[in-house]
Amino acid sequence: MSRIGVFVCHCGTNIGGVVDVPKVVEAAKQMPLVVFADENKYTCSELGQASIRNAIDEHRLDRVVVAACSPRMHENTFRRTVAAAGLNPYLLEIANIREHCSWVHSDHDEATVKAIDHVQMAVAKVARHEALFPKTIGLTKRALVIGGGVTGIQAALDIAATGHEVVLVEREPSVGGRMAQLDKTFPTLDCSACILTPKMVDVAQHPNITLLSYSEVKEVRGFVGNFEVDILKKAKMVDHSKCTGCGTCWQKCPGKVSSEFDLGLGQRTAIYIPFAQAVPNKPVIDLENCRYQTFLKWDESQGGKKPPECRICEKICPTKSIDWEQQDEIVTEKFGAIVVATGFKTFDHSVYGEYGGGRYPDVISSLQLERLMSAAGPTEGEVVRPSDGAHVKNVVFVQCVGSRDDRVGRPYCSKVCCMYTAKHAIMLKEHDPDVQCYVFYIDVRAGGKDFEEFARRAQDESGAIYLRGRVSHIYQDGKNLKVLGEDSLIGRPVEIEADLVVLATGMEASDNADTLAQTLNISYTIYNFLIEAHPKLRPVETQTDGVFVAGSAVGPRDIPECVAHGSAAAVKAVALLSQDSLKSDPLTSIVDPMKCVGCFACKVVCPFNAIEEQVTRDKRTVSSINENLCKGCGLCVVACRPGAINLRGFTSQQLLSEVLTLVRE
Amino acid sequence: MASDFTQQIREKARELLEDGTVECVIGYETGSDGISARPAFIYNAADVERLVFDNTCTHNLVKYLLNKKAKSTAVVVKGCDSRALNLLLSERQIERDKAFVVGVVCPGIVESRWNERSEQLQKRCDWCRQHTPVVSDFMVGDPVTEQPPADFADVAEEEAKTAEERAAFWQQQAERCIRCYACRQACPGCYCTDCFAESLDPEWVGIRIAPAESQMWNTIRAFHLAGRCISCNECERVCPVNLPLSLLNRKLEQKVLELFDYRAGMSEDAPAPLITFKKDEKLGIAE
Amino acid sequence: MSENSAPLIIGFLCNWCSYAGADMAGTSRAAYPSNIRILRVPCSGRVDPMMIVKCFQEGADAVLVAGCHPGDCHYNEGNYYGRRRFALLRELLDFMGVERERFRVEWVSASEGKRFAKIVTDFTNEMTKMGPRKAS
Amino acid sequence: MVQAESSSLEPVAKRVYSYYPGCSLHASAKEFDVSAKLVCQKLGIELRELEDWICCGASAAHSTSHLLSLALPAHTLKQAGEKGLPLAVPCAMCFSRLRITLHELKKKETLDLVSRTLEKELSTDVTVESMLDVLANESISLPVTKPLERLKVACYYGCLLARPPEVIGCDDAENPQTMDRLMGRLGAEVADWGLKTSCCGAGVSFPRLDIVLKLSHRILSLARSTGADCIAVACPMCHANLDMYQKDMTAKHKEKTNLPVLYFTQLMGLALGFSPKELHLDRHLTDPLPMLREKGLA
Repeated sequence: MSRIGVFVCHCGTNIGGVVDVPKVVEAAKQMPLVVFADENKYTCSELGQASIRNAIDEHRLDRVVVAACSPRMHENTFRRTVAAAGLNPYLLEIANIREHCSWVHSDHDEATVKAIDHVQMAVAKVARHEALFPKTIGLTKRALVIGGGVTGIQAALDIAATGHEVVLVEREPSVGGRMAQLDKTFPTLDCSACILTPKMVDVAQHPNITLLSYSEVKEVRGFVGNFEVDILKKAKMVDHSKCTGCGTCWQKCPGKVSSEFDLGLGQRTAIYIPFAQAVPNKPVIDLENCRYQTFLKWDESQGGKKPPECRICEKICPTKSIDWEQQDEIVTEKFGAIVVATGFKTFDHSVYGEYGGGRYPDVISSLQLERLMSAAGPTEGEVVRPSDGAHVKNVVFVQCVGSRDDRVGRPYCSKVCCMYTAKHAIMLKEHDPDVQCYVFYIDVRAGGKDFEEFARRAQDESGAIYLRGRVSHIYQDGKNLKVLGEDSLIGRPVEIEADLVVLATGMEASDNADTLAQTLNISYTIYNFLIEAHPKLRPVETQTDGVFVAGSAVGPRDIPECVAHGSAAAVKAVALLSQDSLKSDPLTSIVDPMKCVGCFACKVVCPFNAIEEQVTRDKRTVSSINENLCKGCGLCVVACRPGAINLRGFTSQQLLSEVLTLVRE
Repeated sequence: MASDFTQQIREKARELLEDGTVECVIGYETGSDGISARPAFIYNAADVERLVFDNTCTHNLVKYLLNKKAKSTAVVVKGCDSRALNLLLSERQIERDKAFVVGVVCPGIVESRWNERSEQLQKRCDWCRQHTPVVSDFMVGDPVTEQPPADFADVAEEEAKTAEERAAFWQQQAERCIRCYACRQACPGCYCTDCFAESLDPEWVGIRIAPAESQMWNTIRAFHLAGRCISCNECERVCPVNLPLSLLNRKLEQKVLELFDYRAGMSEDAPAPLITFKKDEKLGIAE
Repeated sequence: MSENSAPLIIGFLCNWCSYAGADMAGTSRAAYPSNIRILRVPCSGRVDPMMIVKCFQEGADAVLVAGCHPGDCHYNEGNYYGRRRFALLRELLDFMGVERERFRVEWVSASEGKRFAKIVTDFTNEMTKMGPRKAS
Repeated sequence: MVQAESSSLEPVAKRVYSYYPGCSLHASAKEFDVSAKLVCQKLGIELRELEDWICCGASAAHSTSHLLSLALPAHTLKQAGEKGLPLAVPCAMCFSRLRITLHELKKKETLDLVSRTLEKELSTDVTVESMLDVLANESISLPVTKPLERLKVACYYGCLLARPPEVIGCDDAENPQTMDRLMGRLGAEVADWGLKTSCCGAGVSFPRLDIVLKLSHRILSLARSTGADCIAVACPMCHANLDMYQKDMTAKHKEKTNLPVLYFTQLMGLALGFSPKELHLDRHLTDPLPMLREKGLA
């Protein structure tokens, strides 16, 4: 038989001013299994807590009900109290007679009756509580960072600095991400590559970091501290253990294709590094465009001339690193924590028919302009028109292309475009004082350190003409483009003859961000941006313990924010990895394998993939709960018709007992 | 037609038993009253002549596949029965590769009982929209064009009453229920080894035979079949006190169709409506 | 119950949104009638239809289930499943004579204290007007 | 709906449309009416003019009374619905008003309101097609006798055949292809240009002629700069603006603007063997005949 003690709190006059506390105490004494009841002025005070501890001792209480404020306030306080007296902390129940009673009811009698009912419910529930014990689980003290942009680089370096091993997975042949494509950064006009490349090199050289470039995360199993991850290492066709990155192959390769890194403005070879400062500085072979592959795939029956065998790279490689036998390979690695930093891509402006729908070569995206401005870019920093290579004089910028526009399903602000456009206007003027820039904008959003000053500088010093309004139409008129728009501040249509139009394309989640999120069992928005556990207070954590998010994979962010979030995620990961073991919350579901019929409705509804299949000794396949993954929502309990699953702390028996105290008086 | 069906079933059964495809054929044979069919379990090819198919073949034989220890078994299914097969496949209660399904395009089943057979079609056959089995390995009869959606006149009639009248009606029914659980035993969707009705802790249904407890049983029985009931109406047929159980099942069937556009057992893959959801659906709940 | 005529309302509140919302009603002193008795559950998806039927079977006049707004569930999806179950359950209950008004589902966030108070007030008034359940 | 026929060799199962010419086609745009009818006849498309059609209200109704702007087309839609045939509408303005009305009547409250106003039971069970869509249907074979070779055409759709896209259902509101493909099938070279759906200024013809001149001149000169020999249109208003003011433009811009503007049906007619006379090609203010003669088409 249980021996339950009930402690009713006055909370000063917060409860006692409305609820007749002595009456509640008297009623509690009459309740089944209650052997002791008392009142306190402030139960949460040291005095009040001591009275609970003493009563547990004195009256050999094995369960405790505290009737006081919301359990959301002091449940943990009182768990510690009863634990200090030697009880299992889960043998406690709170009756909420403040927030749910004395604070919302003024009739003393009614409030007292309700308080008694709430105490009675808590007594009935606590009688069915069981002692629960958190499980201790081990952990792998390694971190996986997904995405090798500036965010992932920062996270990897910070984790590695604490002595933990890090694997950095990047799906492109080089780390660097979007930042590597930029020319300068706002508002300081630092050279992007100059500040990024040292970090890229640090990643490559750090003894604690393993860089897996040209690789992708395919499958994630396990749970916090104990993830098992399948990583696809795409075949590079080059043995990087032999290759010295001398560059002979990519200088001689005759297979020329449009460069992804230069966004179609330049060319690369079939065996390539994406850009000169790539890390690793060793090439991969793009099989689709490799001449030897074309030769191998050539089918005589289709006629035509047999292509040359090529294999030039193989012939000239001084270290014999070309390996035609290489295959895609899946490696499985164990990690304790995962940081997701998959970044963004830019909006595809071809859906905007009024801007030419991608048909005009001289209507380019801002990221393309970055490549044109970059000294390492396809034009070596000369800003010329893609159509005829002429130097530009009149440049029109259009803001909010794929941002703040419901029509294209992108109602959100991409946050960085106002600033990078200001940067472009300033830089173009610096390149050539004869350039005139026009900027069509909705609002100039310049919230940030030195941002407003920077945006003003574009207008005041660089003479960019800012026109508030949208562009309605762009069309090719001879060699130039005509830009029709509205200056909504004076309510007049505007017509500008431009030789280059730059569209400030917004930020979108990177390709397959949703698939990866599903693999990791973390949430994502309808725009495929990842969702943090709490937007204010847990900005780098997720609903899945041990998985952290950072950078622009979560939403539009600029470089300093990405770096800060990369570091933040690193700290959270390190805080996890520096523990010797983890404790799991015992308020999880539990399966009675005798009752389970193996319909696996529970498995279908579980949002956390916590239901596993287990074969019993009598060869039945039944559910079992992975308590490390279970978050205690109880969805499985309701899905289970035979009642084989129960939820600790909120068992069906407990809830039913509570209900029955109310209806069977 | 019936004799032709019988012949086809016998031939197939013989073939399956002789070539060892299955160990047992579950079909129908004529009962000892010489009139109505009853389930038959044929293990030897020599016995296939016992098998018949006629319009008294009411039982849903799929229920017999729930024996997980059985080896390969052939089973004769009508349209409605075949939906039970999908239900049980999706809930992993039977293994597809151990079941050989002899589908029969159902001619409609008549009311019959011991020594009595009317030509009156059963209620479920009026409602039926699936005469052709939805899953089969061998089909007896030619697939038919199914009728347009059934109306739910019986449900509507009940709904026309006031809440008070409805409460009184179900109260009366609960008073008659003897909780023999025949409805459960006949139902292909009721296969739990431990039923909530017999759980003592938590005691959902009190052990006394009292209207409130019977009401609890009948309500939850129906709800546990929400989106799973395949409308074979065997529960109502076997009820010894003739409780109108189909009303509850059909009320839910109607709602499931209306809210989720779902009919149970039509495919093995479509998740039952209560274990899936759509984020943006409007169900009249807190909107 | 203080009086026989006062309706008994049993409320199941999800821990993360609605229970916190009811707490917020308290902190902001948003008064409501005292008839409701509140059970804390982790998620509206934890509320078993069996439990609701049991409440009515045993004589409760009304049941309120409150959870996070769709999309805000602490467990991502719990209220979506709940929504489906409750939609069907309410139909079945109504069909069996428990008027649909007696079973209410609401989405109440942790910041909607005043709204929680209003919901309970309206619900209580409606139930008082309807009177106790007729059958059983 | 008349369904597209799969075979175009055999006598095509007759396509029959109700026909709504609209006011313009009985007056200033008579040549559009005449050429459309000739072409339809040639292609085996029967047009049955509604007996009791009335003005669509395009010129003024929608800027004065919203209800009136729906009630006028609704009267015509009602008749068309009773005929049970799809309604073919050449004039882009009429087409736009009819389509928009049909769209708005899909809202029950609007349908009820307009029904009450007209004291008629209205329904939205009627299909409205622009003459361009009727004739551009690629399942109709074109018996071209005089291909428009050597002719470069700038197809101009104007606003109303493109917008609003969700109501009109244009293939691409910024760069439509329907007329371009049709001209291509007639043997013409089509100009790729960027003002196909830009406004000609028709909405402000009377109060602000200066705007009309500016917008129309922009269209004409861009079309000219692409090397086009003429502009093909499908709207009487666009036609009027582009055709009528070329002399004024010449005066204003001190450079000769002389670019014939033809209805697409007239060009079709030429290719199908009708004479310039039959097609009323002599009714334009910017005379196309010298150019057509030079190309061997007249």
